Amino acid sequence: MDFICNFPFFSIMISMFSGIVSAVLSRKAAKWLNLISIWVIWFLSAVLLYYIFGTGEIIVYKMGHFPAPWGNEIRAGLLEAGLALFFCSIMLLSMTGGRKKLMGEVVEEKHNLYYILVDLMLASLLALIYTNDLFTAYVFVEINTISACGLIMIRQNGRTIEAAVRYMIMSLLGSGLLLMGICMLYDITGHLLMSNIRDAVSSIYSAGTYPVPLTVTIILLTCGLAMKSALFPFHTWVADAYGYSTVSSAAILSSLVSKGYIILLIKIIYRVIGFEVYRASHIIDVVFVFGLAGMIMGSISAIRENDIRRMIAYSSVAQIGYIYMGIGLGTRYAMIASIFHILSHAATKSMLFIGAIGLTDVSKGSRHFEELTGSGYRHKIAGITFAVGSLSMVGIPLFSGFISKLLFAQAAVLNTRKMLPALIVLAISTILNAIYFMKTVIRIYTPTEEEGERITMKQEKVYALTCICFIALNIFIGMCSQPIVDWIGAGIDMFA
Amino acid sequence: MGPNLWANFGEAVSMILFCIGFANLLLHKNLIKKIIGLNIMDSSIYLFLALKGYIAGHTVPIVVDGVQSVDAYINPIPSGLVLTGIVVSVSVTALMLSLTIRLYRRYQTLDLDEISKRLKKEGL
Amino acid sequence: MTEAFILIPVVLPIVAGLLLEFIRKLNKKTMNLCVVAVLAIEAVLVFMNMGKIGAEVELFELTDNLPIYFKIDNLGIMFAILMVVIWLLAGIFSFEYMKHEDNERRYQGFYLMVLGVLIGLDFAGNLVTFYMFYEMMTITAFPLVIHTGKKEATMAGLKYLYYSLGGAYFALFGFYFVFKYADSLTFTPGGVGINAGSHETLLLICALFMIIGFGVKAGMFPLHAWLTSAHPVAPAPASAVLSGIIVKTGILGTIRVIYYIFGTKFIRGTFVQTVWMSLALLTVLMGSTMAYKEKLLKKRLAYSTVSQISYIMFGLSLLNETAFEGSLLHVLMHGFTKCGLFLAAGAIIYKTGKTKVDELRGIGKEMPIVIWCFTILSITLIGIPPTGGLVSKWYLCMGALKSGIAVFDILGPVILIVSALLTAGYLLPITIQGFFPGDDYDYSGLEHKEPAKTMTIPLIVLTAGAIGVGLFSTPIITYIETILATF
Amino acid sequence: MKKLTNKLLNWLNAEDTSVFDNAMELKMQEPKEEKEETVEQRMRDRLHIKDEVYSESETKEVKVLRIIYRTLAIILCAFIAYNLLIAVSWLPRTGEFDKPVNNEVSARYIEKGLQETGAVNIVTGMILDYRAFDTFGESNVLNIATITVLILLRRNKKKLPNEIEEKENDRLLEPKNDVILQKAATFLVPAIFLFGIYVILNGHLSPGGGFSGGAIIGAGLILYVSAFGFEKTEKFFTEKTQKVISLSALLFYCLAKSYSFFTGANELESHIPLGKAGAILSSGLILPLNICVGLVVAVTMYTFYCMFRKGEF
Repeated sequence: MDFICNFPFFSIMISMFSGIVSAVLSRKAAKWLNLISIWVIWFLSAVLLYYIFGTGEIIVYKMGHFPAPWGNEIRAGLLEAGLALFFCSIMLLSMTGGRKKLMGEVVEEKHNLYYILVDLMLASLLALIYTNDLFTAYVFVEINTISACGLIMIRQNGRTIEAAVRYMIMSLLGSGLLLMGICMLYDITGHLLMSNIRDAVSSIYSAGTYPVPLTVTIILLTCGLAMKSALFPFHTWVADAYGYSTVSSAAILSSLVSKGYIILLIKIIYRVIGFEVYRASHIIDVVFVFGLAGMIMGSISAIRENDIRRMIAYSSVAQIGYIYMGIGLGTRYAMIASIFHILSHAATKSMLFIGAIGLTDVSKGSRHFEELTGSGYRHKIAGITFAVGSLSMVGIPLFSGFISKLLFAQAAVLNTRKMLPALIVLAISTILNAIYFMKTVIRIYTPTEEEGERITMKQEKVYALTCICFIALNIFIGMCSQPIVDWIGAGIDMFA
Repeated sequence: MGPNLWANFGEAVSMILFCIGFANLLLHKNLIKKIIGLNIMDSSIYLFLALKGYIAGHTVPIVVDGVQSVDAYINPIPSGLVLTGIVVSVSVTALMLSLTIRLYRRYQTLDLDEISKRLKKEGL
Repeated sequence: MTEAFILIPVVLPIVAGLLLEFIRKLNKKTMNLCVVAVLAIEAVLVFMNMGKIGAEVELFELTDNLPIYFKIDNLGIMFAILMVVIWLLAGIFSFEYMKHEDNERRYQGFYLMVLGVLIGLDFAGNLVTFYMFYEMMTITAFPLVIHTGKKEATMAGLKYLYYSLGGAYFALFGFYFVFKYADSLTFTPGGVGINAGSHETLLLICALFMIIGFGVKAGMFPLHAWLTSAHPVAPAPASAVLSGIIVKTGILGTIRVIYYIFGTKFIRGTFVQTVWMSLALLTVLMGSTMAYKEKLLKKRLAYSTVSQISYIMFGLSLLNETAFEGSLLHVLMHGFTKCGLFLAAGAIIYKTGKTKVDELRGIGKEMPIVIWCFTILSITLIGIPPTGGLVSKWYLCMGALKSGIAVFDILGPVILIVSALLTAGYLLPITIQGFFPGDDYDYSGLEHKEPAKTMTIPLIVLTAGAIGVGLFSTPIITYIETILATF
Repeated sequence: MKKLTNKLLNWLNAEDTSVFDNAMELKMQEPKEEKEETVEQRMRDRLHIKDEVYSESETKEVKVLRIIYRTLAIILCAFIAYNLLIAVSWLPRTGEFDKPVNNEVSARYIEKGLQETGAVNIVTGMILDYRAFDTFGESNVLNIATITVLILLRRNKKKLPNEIEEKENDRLLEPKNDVILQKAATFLVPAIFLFGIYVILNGHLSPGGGFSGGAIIGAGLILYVSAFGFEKTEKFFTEKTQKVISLSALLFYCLAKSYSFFTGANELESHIPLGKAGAILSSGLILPLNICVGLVVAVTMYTFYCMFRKGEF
């Protein structure tokens, strides 16, 4: 076994290690440790991705001395490695972009705790991506939930704490359902490792034993994860949580945390239940319907908002709806589209949050549209960032959003049964997106009389650099989408 | 209804408990009661798991005088899972309680709706 | 690799515009010189590309079998030439005019960018590329609309943006289906093969959607409202190119979709054609009546654009050669005329600040050159012989009569003539009022208000062009026939 | 004798309670003073919220909405319960041996567990050796929960006035040298500690293990602090202690487990003797890991208590 095969394990352990150590470090040291560990993990994942491209086979890594059904296992294919790489990049950019705000909004002596939360968040995301064991996945889902709650309420005003409570309630319901589903699955298959469960499931599915518990299990797992990832009816906490927490948290939460759960769901669909079995159960249609509902309702509530960050939060509800719609279409192509949208939305949404914070900085710290008027001139780079993000969300070609919409549409066209609703809702929600994002962009570029403070790129070098990286990333995803799509397809084939 | 409802009455009870917890979470406005509901849910799942491991007539999985055969001991895996689950629910409960304490210190109430009304009034 | 050179006209203005955006402390003279230089080079390049018909270049693939792909064909070249010429003239005009607007640098930068995007639009070789540049044009033209930054300008800009994006999504919606059922998305004269199978109706609906979607840009009923509010608020040169050129991109899109993707056979005789024709005619009539009622000069011109563009739409919808020739001829003719009219209006506003039609009494005594140009241009637009308007309208009517479609072959010409009369009704009074203000007009208050050379010369050139299109229509028609020959 | 009976009678008629004078352990505590304006302020906005809330909630549609919501919620729960019951009714029968769960996995745990992990207690062997990754994650859950609680409840070093006031009245509510509690604690706490340590150390031999033992020790600490107050505990348990203990324990855990994972995955020989089954010093890493887990749990429990109680150690 090559040494590189240890890299997934290393990356999980490094982030956990830094999370544990940061508890006794000073603010600066914790910050640097966090930065370095993310960079190292980024590097490891890149090498790993390259390696797997080279060999083209899955890395199965047993944790401990005992082989598969007894011991614990992690597993890295193309998709996993790539996702790890991508998540690291987004995490890095969000942290750098929001650091200045963090200084202001979090109590001095609790900064290292913040970095602990971020490290453990990254660790749990990596574990969710890599693990091959359902119960381990559950444990790390819990870590993810708690650290997400911490990220929400680290900036302590009433709003965030209330939002944290709502978030916790919703996502604990989700974990309850998830755990119940895992237990039932364990009871009818007798395994906890994903691969073994899949074999057992396919055998009992063909044998026709336990049809009812299997269906109920699928429902429980799906509902649990949908609840945790803020699918439409369960999205009440989103606006407050993303709208009032400190900006790095908002970026990380909206672009990574919910995506982690969706990744887990996709893993469950492919590696635990098996795609065919999952499609045969009609839960997939329910997912589809809720996805459509989310696409519309999220945009509508975003239009009603007049607070820029809450608006972005609601728009991410709509985007989550897109992803579930893609899952609900239930074809391989649609799944590719969903995963692509996970990437493009992660890139775009964090970018929007970072841009928005720059705009609010130059508008007397207020986030209401009246004050935002003309802020695009007062803070050039932030304005450009936000504009590019909006264009990508609206689906202008050259940006990432267009490609994902295109993929969704093609996938929808290929699925004759769900074609019309999917396409119509896609069109409607795209137009709704256009309405509220364009409204905002025009607002921030409407010249005003009164002179607010101006911020130039020289004053905030790091911030400007982050914004440029975001724009570059977005345009990269938008223009070189073909290799990405191929990669996702290969990764999905490795999954099965 | 399937054939094993009576044989699995333990599981049935745990399921009913689960839904009671769920209802608690949905119906009560008081945060403490919500947290209690959460704990009921978790405990019901542990009951379910424990029953899954149980095999009639077998003893706890601790090797006594060298007997190591499958038909002596119950299935150890669910016990381990229950252990993990309990720890997780402890941590989560602590977190929820501390959130509640903060909210109470700030708003002198445990009613979530009241708190959100108050927040709207603050317009924060 | 030499093929790649056809992209220079696309890249050059965009780069120049971006540079202009980011280079601060550039005094106006040098800036204007740069702009003129870029525009001139651009014109030369485009004319050079005339030699390169059939040259093609593929940049990269968006997703599999969705390449970004450029190909020069006669149609594209024709539009491109029209665009660069008018762009050059309006650009020269704008130097003087923009003096009484602020941040010219932004204006000129975006002005150049839009040109580059438009050229890309003309050279686009397949639907994806076309759509991409179409959206980019919407975005880049937006700053021109809201340039003044006033409240109503912003509102009009919003309207413009929503309508355009909405139309683009209409087009996109059809695009998805075409992507599934068509063999390829590359523009092939006479249409790519569409194997509809059982989904005939579905695809027809898509075709209709795409027509309506592109019709939005062309100000076709029912989605025309943005045009009459967006064009007047822009600075005069901007509204000249908006109304002379950018509306034409909708026409280009429709031609590309119907004649190069679906193919005329697929549409002919279906409900799509009927709906299309009736919408076009409706727009013609409505546009001219509204213009007749309108009091604001620029708004009146905008309404007249609505009706004139729908002449072209009607010609296209007839789906036969004669009408097609008429349409393309009208594209050229209207491009010159409307641009000239708007520039004249701009000159009037710039010198006198009068925006209402009835304030313009005696204006002809004050700025004779401008008003003479205005008069000639209006005559052309109405179509009084020997001007270009007559030729194009003649072809349109011939096409209509030839088409032999029940009702429309009579109704069409009638409506065209009625609307021509209306055109006379809403344009000529300005001239008459201008030159013969009546006896009660005191000639004492008159002073000479002729604008600067940089404003008059483009006007004169445009007028000459408008007449030229009429006089030398034969070579143009032969050129158009080469386009038709490829079908 | 007569005196005593009188006293008894008096006591029965509750006329004279002098018998029990100076016999009550709990001293009367002076009521906690609060500054007038703060009390008024609190009362005022409390009332304010109340009428604000109920004036709104008395409106008709809100009532209707609430009723609809409640009915929907109940229906939802009933529906879920029904489905779950159906699912249960199809599950394999409880307590029987031939079920999917009793497969080769549990068989190997039971039959080879002693040899492979050296732990007599199969469950401990399972969670700390076969499936150690879960357990590691689990102790991290505890760690991160502590972090979040600290974020929420730990006071800032520079005290704001109202916090000082809160702290004072927290001191005030503490039992002042409550004799029963102290007497009980003096001999209970050591016993509890001993028992906890025993449970931890025998985690691999008998029921118990790190988590249960740690919980016991934590309970002992809490009993101690509630008996003798924070002045006593601050002598030996401060924020620093908590940090150091949990850090070192988790760090050891992390490194040890990484070592064994690494060796296991790369098919290397992990030179950790399993020892003789049944002895205290046996079963390789399980004993130290148990100790680490125990420390972490104990510290965490105590930290939770302190934070809830007064926001510092």
